[in-house]
Order: sequence, then structure tokens, then C-alpha cells
Amino acid sequence: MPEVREPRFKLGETAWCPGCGDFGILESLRAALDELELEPHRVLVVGGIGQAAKTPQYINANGFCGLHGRALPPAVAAKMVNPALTVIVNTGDGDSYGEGGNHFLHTIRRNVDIAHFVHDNQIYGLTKGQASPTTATGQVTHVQPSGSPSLPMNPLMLALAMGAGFVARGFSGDRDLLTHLMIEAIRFRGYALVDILQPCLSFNKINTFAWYKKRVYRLDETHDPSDLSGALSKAQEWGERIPLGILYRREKPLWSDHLPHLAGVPLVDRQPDPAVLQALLDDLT
Amino acid sequence: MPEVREPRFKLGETAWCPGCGDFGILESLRAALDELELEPHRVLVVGGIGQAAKTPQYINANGFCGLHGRALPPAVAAKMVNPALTVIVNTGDGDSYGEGGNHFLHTIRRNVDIAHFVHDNQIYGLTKGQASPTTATGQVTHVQPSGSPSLPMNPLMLALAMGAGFVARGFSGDRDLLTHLMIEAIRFRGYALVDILQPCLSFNKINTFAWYKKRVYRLDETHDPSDLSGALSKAQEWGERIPLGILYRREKPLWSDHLPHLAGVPLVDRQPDPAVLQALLDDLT
Amino acid sequence: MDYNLLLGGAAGQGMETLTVQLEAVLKRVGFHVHTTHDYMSRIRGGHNFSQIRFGDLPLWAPSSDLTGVLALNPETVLIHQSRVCPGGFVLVDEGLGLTGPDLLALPLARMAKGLGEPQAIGSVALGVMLRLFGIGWEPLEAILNGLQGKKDLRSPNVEAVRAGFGLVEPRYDPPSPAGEALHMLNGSHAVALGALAADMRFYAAYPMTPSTAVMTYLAEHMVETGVVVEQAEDEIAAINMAIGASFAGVRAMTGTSGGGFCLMVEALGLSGILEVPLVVLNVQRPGPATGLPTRTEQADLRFAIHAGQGEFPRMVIALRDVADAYRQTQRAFDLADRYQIPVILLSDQYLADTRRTVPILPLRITRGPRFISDASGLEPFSYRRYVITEDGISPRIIPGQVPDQIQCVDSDEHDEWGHIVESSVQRVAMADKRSRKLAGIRGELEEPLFLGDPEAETLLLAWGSLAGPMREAVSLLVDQGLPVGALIFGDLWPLPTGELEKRLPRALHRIHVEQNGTGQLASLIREVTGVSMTGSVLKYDGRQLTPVEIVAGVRKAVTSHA
Amino acid sequence: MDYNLLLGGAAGQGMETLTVQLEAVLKRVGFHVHTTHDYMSRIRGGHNFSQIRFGDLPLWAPSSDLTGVLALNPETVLIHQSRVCPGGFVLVDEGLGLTGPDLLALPLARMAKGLGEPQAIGSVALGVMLRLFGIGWEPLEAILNGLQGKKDLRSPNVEAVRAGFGLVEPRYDPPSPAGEALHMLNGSHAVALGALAADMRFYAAYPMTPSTAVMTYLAEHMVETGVVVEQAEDEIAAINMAIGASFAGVRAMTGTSGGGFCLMVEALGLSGILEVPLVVLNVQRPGPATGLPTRTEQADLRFAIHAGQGEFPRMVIALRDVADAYRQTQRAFDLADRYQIPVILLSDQYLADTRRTVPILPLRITRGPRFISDASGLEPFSYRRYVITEDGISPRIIPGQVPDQIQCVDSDEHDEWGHIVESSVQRVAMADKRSRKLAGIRGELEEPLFLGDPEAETLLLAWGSLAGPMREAVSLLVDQGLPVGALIFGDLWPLPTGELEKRLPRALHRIHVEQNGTGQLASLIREVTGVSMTGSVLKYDGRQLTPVEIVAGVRKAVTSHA
Ligand SMILES: Cc1ncc(C[n+]2csc(CCOP(=O)(O)OP(=O)(O)O)c2C)c(N)n1
Ligand SMILES: Cc1ncc(C[n+]2csc(CCOP(=O)(O)OP(=O)(O)O)c2C)c(N)n1
Ligand code: SF4
Ligand code: SF4
Ligand SMILES: [Mg+2]
Ligand SMILES: [Mg+2]
Repeated sequence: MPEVREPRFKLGETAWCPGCGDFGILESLRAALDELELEPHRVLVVGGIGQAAKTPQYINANGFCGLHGRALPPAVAAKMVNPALTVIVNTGDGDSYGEGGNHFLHTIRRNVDIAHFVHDNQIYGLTKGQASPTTATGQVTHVQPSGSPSLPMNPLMLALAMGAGFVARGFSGDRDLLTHLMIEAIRFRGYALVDILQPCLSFNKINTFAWYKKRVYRLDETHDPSDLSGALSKAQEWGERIPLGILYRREKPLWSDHLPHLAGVPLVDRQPDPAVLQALLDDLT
Repeated sequence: MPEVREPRFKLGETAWCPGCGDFGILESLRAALDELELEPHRVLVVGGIGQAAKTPQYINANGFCGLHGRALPPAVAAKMVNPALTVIVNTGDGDSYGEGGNHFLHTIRRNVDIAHFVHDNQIYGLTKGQASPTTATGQVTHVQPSGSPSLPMNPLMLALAMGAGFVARGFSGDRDLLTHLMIEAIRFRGYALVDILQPCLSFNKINTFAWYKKRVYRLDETHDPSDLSGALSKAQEWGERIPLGILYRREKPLWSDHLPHLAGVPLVDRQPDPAVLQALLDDLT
Repeated sequence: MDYNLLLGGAAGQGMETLTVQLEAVLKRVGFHVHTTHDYMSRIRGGHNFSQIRFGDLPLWAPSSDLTGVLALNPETVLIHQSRVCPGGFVLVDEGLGLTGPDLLALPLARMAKGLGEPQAIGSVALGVMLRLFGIGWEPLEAILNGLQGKKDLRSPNVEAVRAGFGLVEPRYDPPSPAGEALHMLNGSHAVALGALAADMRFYAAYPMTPSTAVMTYLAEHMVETGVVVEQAEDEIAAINMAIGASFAGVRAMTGTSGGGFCLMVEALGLSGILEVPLVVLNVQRPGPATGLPTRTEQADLRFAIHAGQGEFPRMVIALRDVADAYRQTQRAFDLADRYQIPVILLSDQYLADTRRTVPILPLRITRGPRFISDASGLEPFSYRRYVITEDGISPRIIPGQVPDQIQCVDSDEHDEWGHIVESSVQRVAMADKRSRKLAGIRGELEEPLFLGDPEAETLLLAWGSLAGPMREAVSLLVDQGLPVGALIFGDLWPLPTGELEKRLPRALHRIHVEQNGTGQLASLIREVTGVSMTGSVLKYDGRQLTPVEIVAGVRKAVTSHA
Repeated sequence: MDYNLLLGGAAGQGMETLTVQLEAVLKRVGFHVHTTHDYMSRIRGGHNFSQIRFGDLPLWAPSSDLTGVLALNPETVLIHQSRVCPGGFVLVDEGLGLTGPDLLALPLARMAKGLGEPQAIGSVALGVMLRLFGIGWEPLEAILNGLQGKKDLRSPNVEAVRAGFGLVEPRYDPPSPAGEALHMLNGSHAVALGALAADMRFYAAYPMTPSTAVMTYLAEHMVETGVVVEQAEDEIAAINMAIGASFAGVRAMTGTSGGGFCLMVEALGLSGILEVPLVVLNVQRPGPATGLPTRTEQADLRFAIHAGQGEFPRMVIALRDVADAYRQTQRAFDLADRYQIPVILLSDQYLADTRRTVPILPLRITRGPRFISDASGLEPFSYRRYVITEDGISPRIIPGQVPDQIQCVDSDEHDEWGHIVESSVQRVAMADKRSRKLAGIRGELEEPLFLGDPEAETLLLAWGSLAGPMREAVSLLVDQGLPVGALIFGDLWPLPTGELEKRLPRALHRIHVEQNGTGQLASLIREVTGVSMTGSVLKYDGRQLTPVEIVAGVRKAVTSHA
């Protein structure tokens, strides 16, 4: 039986609706950080804007709530210059895949060592229920009264197609698994995505807790996460059965592995070398 | 022997470098439009900004050269309201996948009936040779002197992952095939992507005409374009052998199929119905 | 005579519905109604409230004095009780266990439960309040029945209203009905309806509070009206789509708030150089960045005027009240079309969310074919999109509709054919052509509204949604023996100067009243006329200035300057 | 004494290299050099040219009169021949088959071929030109040998230069060498070096002409300097990355041109409300939209001042010449850091691409730990990022570096802890705290540079890169007996008013000289001081005003106002 100790990471009061799936995600995040024995001052949680994106407000680590859709660029840059930080992005599906879609693509390409936890409620929560990129075709909202006319995005397929090294799916209602996925994602050397199914009880009346509960199942050892084509086919599974777990895991060189001049002393701790600058100036002479 | 007739579509003087792959693409575009017997005034060619994006300037159809990275949104909207137009986007890899990456994702989701021809020279041409999203990892440029530190994007994988219904690869040096692909893409009911390998002799010294020539081959009948997993595996072929042709083709409902109120008279030809508006006002009474 | 009710509770307690029901009834009884909303950026919990003013004359602003409060939670009592006037009431469910002066603790929940409809507490409360104001059951029942079919109103439960009705006796004299037919709508509806009346056929936007209500209204009615309402992936796509649709031949618009407007700025210049008509709505909220998402401010004026690199003609028009919003939105489309420019409409959260009664809005559909050339008689392929003209306006054609005529448009500097050029001469010719449109635009400008005493030596200057509170403030000041005049700007760029030139020289006290911290209208007036203000009334806490606050601010400004 | 050479040809003919080689030699001989570039937005073909002025005194602008032309194609002869002064030359390869006055047709290609280096035509021409100006072979050979190792210079072929040297006799007296050590650089290098001297460690940008050269220079030297130079996927990412890096503890910057700046506007406000220091470079080019990508303009001034929704303190500083650009960039980082604000640097294509000699730039590295608090002595978890202070500045810490202290930042309005708030009181407290920084910022402002005659009744007003042409124009006017004074603004927002208050009242003629069509500086001055201009010299064709044009424009403005 594990020793009971005071958790390092504490949670604050939230502005979420009672019963929201975000609570489970926040709890798992806290559990993951505690289990990893990280120190709050060395953890940076980044969000954009949205319900999910308020997560950094509610946990006592460093927090950065930037602009809607723009969580990834500052997160990546913070890690580039201050690699002692454990950088985690918690934000919404709209934030990550809608307004922020372009950063999602190129953050994967960059492969900086951050973890990206998407609270995927398949809806825009904070703005009261418009379709998000993952909303099903035909789902009716106030703004899509004839049903959403677009194909839903499959974030896992997308991440795999872009070459992400760690691709997983969690569910806010399976907290143990989610905590485990978060830990693995944080430990993973490189960009790691966990797309987290999250009921929004106020605005998504289709993908409810019960809807997910009925469909999700945990991937078992028969799934080989190092096999891309297996991962691609698991990523396409949606509807009656929805797999949870690590679909794909394979380390690739980091962005910084290609930039040897950044090895060694972190940028934040470097001092400029006057001799180098003098040489540059002299080169102009 | 086909009757020789005056081509309807004429080409203007360009500002491209002599020998640029863009010429072959422009010629194929002209040939495709002619073969489809379209009328110039019913064709709209859209570009963003870049070398490739100048294409609309050089062919006598309607042309719209908008902002860098923003070719797709106006193209899609023009088609939505004025469906009699054949809408074709010709623009660069930077324009389509870099600055415009988010529109690329969501245009696929929307599935409006346009054709998207990406002049993929794996470099930023007009701005003099920085890495584009498709530039190989490690390729050296003025701005990436230690080599590009990011994974290159695979646009075909990405399009397939997003659910695109028509995904093809062409090569500016195989004009017959390219013309054929363009014709098929334009005919396809829905969003159709042709990623076109295009040598940039001024700035991409790696992916030269010879480099491509040595590697490309045409897909033959053994490839079944209706099979997604086959398409996904062909899309991953890159390096020694690069397949050309239609990787995937399967019709899906259009954006407008979900919006029955847009069927019938095109928006551009509709007249407002005063009775409907009066009813809306009266509803306020 | 007018009364003022406050309905308060937590998000998710159904207050929004109750407010709509109450104001719908009051309006149908024939009163003038004016409702403002104060809500937090959250979906459940927190503290939200609405204030419903109703009376026999048009109402222009919320009042600080309350006739009564309906408190769905104790917090509402705590926060608002002190504002209740003598003889007023604080209606609560007896279950809250509260006592105190003015408290009217009634068995609302119990009655609802008794009817087998525990959700119907609101309807019971509705009955109580309507009865307090002496409304008769018969007309009320007819109204309630008439409301049953209404979309979005989740009809009040007639039985429960009747139960509430029976709990109290009348206390207040009802105002007399307005006696004219009224529309009731908020600023968001007004913009949407103005756009539809202008024959807008394409609206693309990305959700952003407080602009989303325009998109929602349009989407709810897209099937009947036959328009496209497309939720874009981001604001950049939204505006570029609107430009594409406009280029392709339909009237098009996009709407957002400040953060999204930032992302539209590059394409604003695109509309400028392509000369594609465009209407852009910016419903302001307090910034910078995310700021206070559900609150109000007027701090994007200078930004709207100067947004975008380079120089190109544009118009910036602030919306003043719901009727003005309806009319100006329609006018914006006409101006955008006639001058082939972007027109920016500045609204704000206060105007967007404030619902009030106005005299019946006229329906006049304005889009005609007159701004589009048929290009008939031209040689094949000889149409020049940017033919140089004296007034700077080149006739447009709709692509695909004129056989053998094509058009090319380019965001680079271009020649008459729309082809890229780099020569000095062609650059200057095209830039001058564009800026010549300004002469025409100046001829279209509407002078600011003047209110109050034309002889007063105190001149107030305000813009946009402060029009309502200013109206009441000016009356109050005049009543209090401080004669003032006020100019309320709608058109802001180019700035109309007729009234300013007439009135500024005579004004000893020049006081700008603005919902921002730096005085953006004041800076603009000084830039254009050289005249500076003598005093300021500024507020930037996210809440609209009330008439009483304006009065106090103006008095202070006059005293400290005198 | 100074000479002026024009090198013209099509893109891709190697002119850029030749220009760099020629100016490198001239500078090493000891002359002052000033080179401007005129190039089209294409990679091959078209017509491009450089003008190299050199002499014995500092040179501040291009001259319209040409001593000589090197024409690599007939078009160059056609376009520029008329500007050649008496006694001047037009050097062409004899193979072009051209004849005419001033024409110096020589066997450049033949000589190069003879050496087995057909590519070396340029080096042959170099030899010809250097010989014409009486430069001795021995010093020249030493210089040429010294250039061999240089990066980016594709060293001239010494044999070919010698061959050219032998083709002609000296014609002109060489100017005397400057006699002091000089640096030669363009505005892009100056900004990059200023940033490095300020200890910038992170630069993220998306390529955009004419700003790309800053990124390219930094990237080329990133390995030695140990900084991050990241090409972002778009400008939105670029600025948000810079903000993230700055938050995380290093000095950070982004750079772009107007179109990209548009996309950065929302994040400018983010920097404002997060109070994260940020330097943003906007290298202006003519708009709107894509406009003239490789040309110059000063039309983003008002946009830079007002960009972003809401209100927050910022600084806007225009760069005036290369030495100023070096110094001001460094200063921008200090100010951004001290006040925790965004600082916008306005450059333009002319300044970015103009290379000139300047006295040796001093190296002084300015980043110290002084703008970061160590937070020692605080209780665990008690650090408040936004503690309310009198001067509005709250001490920063670097995340991860202070055990048991964390910080939260939020783009919503927030309390001292960085947590979201909606209350009026907290909103006002935080907005006021931010705006109190303005007092400190005002104390840092630099007055505009004053040139010319302090007693003159004609005052010229200009900003940014017109500093160079204005210097020569002012001398010319004074020489011509029209006494003028001139204020050249670097700091533009907040606008320093000391010199204006002193000089405007005495100035009978107030003439603004700007590289735009609407007079943005004039509007700003009027907004702040109420004083309007009496005349304008404006140019917006994408080419920099020359001293001679300014002189003519000023004379005309004075006459028509008098
Ligand atoms: C530039 C900009 N556009 C739009 C918004 C409005 N906005 C705030 S949150 C949000 C969507 C939130 O959806 P999601 O990211 O899925 O988060 P959720 O609330 O569902 O957790 C939007 C559109 C904004 N703040 N900024
Ligand atoms: C907002 C904005 N950012 C940057 C640019 C500069 N720019 C013009 S074209 C281009 C890249 C062109 O690359 P690509 O799309 O691959 O086209 P190519 O020239 O290679 O055909 C860039 C970065 C711009 N015009 N606008
Ligand atoms: S609106 Fe939905 S996502 Fe937001 S807090 Fe409520 S339940 Fe959660
Ligand atoms: S730079 Fe490259 S892409 Fe552009 S025209 Fe030249 S060869 Fe073609
Ligand atoms: Mg969501
Ligand atoms: Mg390219």
C-alpha cells in the first residue's frame, strides 16, 4: 500500500460547470505531476482561451494563458529557451484544432519536448456550443441548425500523418488510464499528444458521458504502439468502439538535436560573449 | 488525329525564372482547361502570394491573387455563392501548407467542389529560398544554416488523414500525366488536391529536375485508388521511389449537400424575398 | 412613469429565459421596455443579472434605482438590495430563509411543485411580478397563450403564472401603454436584420463573444432567408471568405470582436486594394487581448481607423442604438458597394445585448443591380477591372456572368487589368484613383446627432452606444438647470466636421464622454480640428456609463474647468 | 568630393555580388560609401540596379547625378543614360553592339573568356571602374587578396580585375580617404547587431521582404552567438513564440513587414496585458496588402501606434539610419524590459537595404539581471506577478529559477496573482497600474534630432529613414539661401513634445516631409499639439525621396503658402 503523502500540486476553485469532464482531466493532471515527483516551480502549464484553457489557472504550477488558438507557440518557445521546465499544454479542441490548427501541424513537425493534452469535448464550450473541428457531421447547434456540414477532424490520424512520435487517446471518465497516459506523454522525449474525450454536459448533448462510456475500451498488449500502420487503423476506429490508450510511440530526433549549438547551458542561463560580437562587428570593418 | 483548334485559354508573359517548373504546370493547366472545353469567363483561378501564386496572372480566366496563405478561403466562398464557376487554386507549398496550413485542414473538412494544385518546390521561392513545410530535414538554406530542424510535412498523408476525397501527386516534368490529373481533379465532385513536384532551379539545389526524374514513377492499374489503406501506404513512399498519379479517389457528400436551402438557384442569382424579411421583423413585434 | 426590475441569479438558473419572458409580456401589454444584461464569462455559477425597465415613454438606458428585485439566490439580495427604492420589493423564494426590509418571501418553489412542475418557479415569479404591477389576468392570459408557439422563448407555464398571480395584490399603478406598434430587439438582432434588408447573402464568422449573437440569429434563419452562414476555422478565413464571396458577386459580411478583428486586419487592406466591397462588424469588448469577454468598452476606435498597413479609403461607423444599428448596417452595405471599400461597423457588448422597444422598423430592401456593370458593348476580353475614372470608382462585373469578359484582381499593386506592376507612374495612378473615392465618401457623411440645448456653452461629445445613456443624461442636466448640448457620432471616419465647426468654437466647456481610458474620440477630434477638450468623463471597467454617472461626471468636469 | 556609380542589369546577372565587391573595395580604400538598391519582386529578369556613391565625407542619400554606369544589359543604358553627368561614362560590354555619347564599350566578356573564366565579366568591369578612379594596383591587390576569405562575398577574381585594370587609364581624381576606421553595413545588419548587443537570445520570424535580411543575418551567425533563430509557420506563431521565450526568461524579438505585422496585432495586446517584454520590428513596404513588396514606404505609423484592441502602453520608435538602428534596437530591448511592454521598431525597405559607412559601432552589452527579481525572502508560493506598484512595474521572476515560487499570467483581466477577475474594481486597478508605466516611459523619450538653422522660419518635420535625405536636403536649402530647420523623429509614440513646443510656435512655414500619401506624422503632431502643417512633401511611389526632390518640394510648399 503506497504511503499517503501530501500532494505537491494543489487545485484551486474553478469556474467550470459542476459535472464537467474537465474536472477529471484536472485531477489526472495533478495526479500525474505528483507521481512524476515534479516541483511546481519547474512545471509550466500553458493554455489558450476556452474552458479547458483555464486549466493553468487551477493548478499551482507556473501558468500561461495566452490567446485563443495560440497555446502551442509560446509553450514550444518556453521549452526551447528554458529546457529545465516541464512544459504541458492543456487546452480545448477548438483552441488546438480550430483557431490553432496551423500551430498544431507545425508543432508536430518541430518535435520539441512538450506534452499536449487536448480536452476534446467536440464542441466550443466557453462560447456556448458551436461546432468544433471534431463535431460530427450533421450535429445540430445554434449556429449549425441544419447540422454541421463539415467532416469531423480525426486528430489522431492527423497527428500520425504529420509524424508525431507519441499519439494517445484518453477519456476524462477513465482517470487511472488518463493519469498513466499523461505520465507517459510527459516522459516521452518529444512532442506528445493525448486527445482526451471529455463530456461537455452544457452544450454537447450527443457525446455525453454515457455515449463515451458505452463505446470506449482500453487498448491491450495485442496493440503494438511501434507499428504505424496498426496505429493508423486504430486511429480510424470510431463509432461503436473507441480505443483508449497509446496508439503510437516512437522516438524521433528532437528539434534541438538538429541544432548542436543549443546543447549544453540552457539559453536562459547563457551570458553573451563579447568577443563573438566584437568579431561580428569587426567583420564589418 | 485530333483536329487542331485555337486554344481558348491563352498564356501571358511571366516573371518566373527561365527553366522553372512553374512553366510546365501552367502549360498543363491551360491544356486541361482547353480539353475540358471550359469558357474562360466561367473559370476562376485563385492564388495567394508567391511565385506559384502568380499563376492566375498568366492565364486568361478570371483571376484572384489574394494574400499569402489565404488562397483557399476566398476560393471556397466564391464557389459557395457562384457555383457556375469552375474554381481552381494554384499556389505554392508555403502558401498552402505553411502560412495557409489551417485553411488547408478545414477546406478539406468542408469539401466544397474546388481543385487545389500545389506547386510544391519544397522551398520558399519568391522570398529567396527559406525552408518550406515540405523541405527535407537537414536541408541547408540561408535561414537554416544547420539544416532544417523540422520534419517535412507529407501533404498527401495529411490530406488522406483529413478525409480528402481526391488525392494525387503530379510532376511538372510529366506534363501529360499532370494534365490528366488536373482534368480528373477538376471533374471530381468535391475538394481535390494535386500536389505537384516542381523544381525551383534558383533555390532548391537538392530537389532538382534530375532528382525528381530519377525517382518518380507512374502508378499503374495495380493501385486501387478507392482503397484508403493502400493510398496511405503509397503516400508514405518517398525517397528512392516516388509515385505519381491518383492515390485516392472516393466521392463524399459536399458541403452543400448538407445545406438543402442552398440547392437550386445559385446565391448570386437570388433575389431577397421581402415577405420572409417582413415575417422576421413581425416576429419582433 | 417607469419601473425598474432586476432579475439575478447564477448562470444556469434559467434567468435568461425568465428575462425574455417577462420583457415579452411587458412589451405585449404595450409598454416601452429596456433590458440590459450583466453576465460573467462562465456557463454555470457566478453572478448574473438583467435589469428590465418598462414605462410609458421610450427608455434609453438602465436606471440605478430599482423598483424590485427577483433574487434566485442570496448573493443577488446581498449585492443589489441597497439599490431598491422606498416602496420597492425583493422577491425571493421562502425556502431561502431570508428576512429583512422590502423582502417578499413567497412559496414560489412550493407552488411550482404543487403543480407538478418544479422547474416552473420562474413562471410563478413572473405571475407575482405582473400582478404587483396591476396587470389584469385576462389580457395576460391572452398574451401568454400567444407566446406559446414562439421559438427560443421556452413558453412560460400559464398555470404557474396564474399561481403566482394569486399570491399577491397589485401594488403599483401600471404605466399607460405606448399606443403605437413596437418592435423589441437587441443590437445583435438589429445588425443581422439590417444586413438581411441590405440583401446580404453571405456571412462568415468565427464565434467570439459578444459578436456571436449576430451569427446565431442569421444561422437560425438561414433556411428561410436562403443565405450562407458559415462558421470559419478562424477569423482570417472568415474575412477572406467574405471577400471571396463579395468578389464572386454577393453582398458579404463578417463579424467579430476586437481579438478576431486583429486577425482580419491584413484582409481589410486586401479589400482596400482589390476594391472588393466588404462590411466588417466589430462588437467591442474590454481589452487588451482576452480582457473581459462579456463586458463592454469603446476602445477600438483608433484601431479601426488605422488598422492595416498602407493607406486606403475606408469608413468607420459606430452604431448608436438598435434602430440606428438596423439602419446603419443597411447603409454600410450600400456604401461599401458604391465605393468598393471596406466599411467597419463598431458596436459593443452593451448595444449588442441590450434589448429595447422601438417604433416599427421599416422594410426597404436596398440591393439593386446598380453597382454592377453589365459590361455589354465591350469587345471580348477587353473589360478592365480597374479602369481609371474621375471619381475613382471602376465598374464591377460578376465573374461568370458576362460571356467573354474576365477580371483579374491582385493584392499587389496593379494596372487597370489587375496585373502586377512596379512602375512609379502606375503605382501613383492607382493609389490616387483609390484615394479619389474619399471625395465621394465625404459627400455621404452623416453629421453627428445633436441633442439638448443649442445655445448651451457646455458641449458634450460622445459616440456609439453611449447615445442612449447620453439622451437621458442630457435631459437630466437640462432639468437640473445645467444647459448642455451633445453631439453623438455615428460616422467617425472620415470624421464629419460640419457640426464640430459650428459648435466647437462657441463651446466654453467641451467634454468628451467615452467608454475607454484614453479618450479616443477626443484625440480624433483634435487631430482633425485642432481643438482639444476641456474635460472628460471616461469609464473603462467594462460596465456602461449610466445617465446618473454621466451627469455627475459632467458636473465635475464643468466645475473643475470653470 | 564624391562620385556616383550605377550598376544595372536583370535579376540573376550577378549584380548583387558585383555591388558588394565594388563597395567593399571602395570602403577598404578608405572612402565613405553609400549604396542603395532598386530591385523588382522577381528572381530572374526584370530590371534591377544599385547606386554606389563614394567620397571623402559621410554620405547620407543617393544622388540623382551619375558619374558612371555599368550596364549589364541594353535596358540599363536606355533607362539611366540621361542621368550621366558631363564627363561621365556608360560602361558596356562591346558585345552588346551599342554606340553613343559617353559609351565606353570594352571587351569585358572577351577578357574574361581569355582567362578561362567566362563568369568573371563582373571582375573585369570592377577593374575598369577602379582604374578610372585612379586607384593604384598595389593597394587594390592587397585589398582583393584580403577579401578572398570573406563569407558571402564570392571573392572577385584578381586576374580578371587586373585584366580590366589594364583596359583604361585613370580619368577621375580619387577622393581622399576618410582617415578614420569605418564599419559598413545596412539597416538590416544594424538591427540584428543591435539586438545581439542587447543580448537577444530568441528571434522567431516568418520570411517577408524586406524584413527577411535580419533573420538571415542572425541565422548565419546563430552558431557563434548561440541564439535561437526559428522560422515560424506564420507570423502569429512567430510573435507568440517570442512572447513565450520572453516569459521564460530570455530577451526575444520578432520581425516582419506590414502584412505580417497585421497578423501580430492580437499578440501585441497579449504582450501588453501579460506585461511580457517584447520587441517587434516592422520593416515597412508600400501597401495596402501585398502592395510593392520590394519597395519603400512609411505608411504604417498610425497603424503601429493604434494596433490592437483595447488600450495598453507601448512605444513606437522609427529607425533613422544604420547607426541609429543599431543603437535604437538595443535601447528598445532595455525599454521593453524595464517597462515590461511591447516596443515596435519601424524601419523600411530603404533603410533595411541601404548600406553605408559609419564610424565604428561601439560594443556595449546591456542586458543585466537588473530587470528580474530574485524573489528571495518571499514566503513559498507567495510571489505575485502583478503586484500593484506606484510606477506600475511589478518585479518579474524567471519561471523555474526560484524554488517554490510560481507565476501565472493570463490574457484575461486578472488580479495580482494573474488569476482571472471580472470585478470593476480589480479591472480598474490593473488597467491603471499598466497605464501608470506611461509616466516612466515619457521620462525616457528622446526628442527628435534637430538639423539646420535654429533661427529659420521654415521648419521641416520628418521621421525615420528620411533622416539621411533630409540631412543633405537641409544643407542644400541652406546653401541655396533658404534657411530651414528640421526635426527628425525617432521616438514617435508617445510623441516627445519638447522640441515641438519650442519650435512650432516660431515656425511660419511648417512642412512635413513623408514617404506616404496622407501625412501620418502631420496628423499625429496635430493630434498631440493641435498645430497643423502649412505644407507637405509626400511621396508614395515606393522610391525614397532624394535630397533634390525634397528641396524642390519644400521650395514649392514655401512659395504656395507664402
Ligand atoms: C481570436 C479569438 N477568437 C475567438 C475567441 C472566442 N473564443 C473563446 S474560447 C473559444 C472556443 C473554445 O472552444 P474550445 O477550445 O473547444 O474550448 P472549450 O471551451 O470547449 O473547453 C472561442 C471561439 C477568442 N477568445 N479569440
Ligand atoms: C503575411 C505575409 N507573410 C509573408 C509574406 C512573404 N512571402 C511572400 S511569398 C512567400 C513564400 C512563397 O513560398 P511558396 O508559397 O512556396 O511559393 P513559391 O514562391 O515557392 O512558389 C512569403 C513568405 C507575405 N507576402 N505575406
Ligand atoms: S460549458 Fe461544457 S466544457 Fe465548459 S465547463 Fe460547462 S460542461 Fe465543461
Ligand atoms: S525562384 Fe524558383 S520557383 Fe521562383 S520562378 Fe525561379 S525557379 Fe521558379
Ligand atoms: Mg471544446
Ligand atoms: Mg514553394
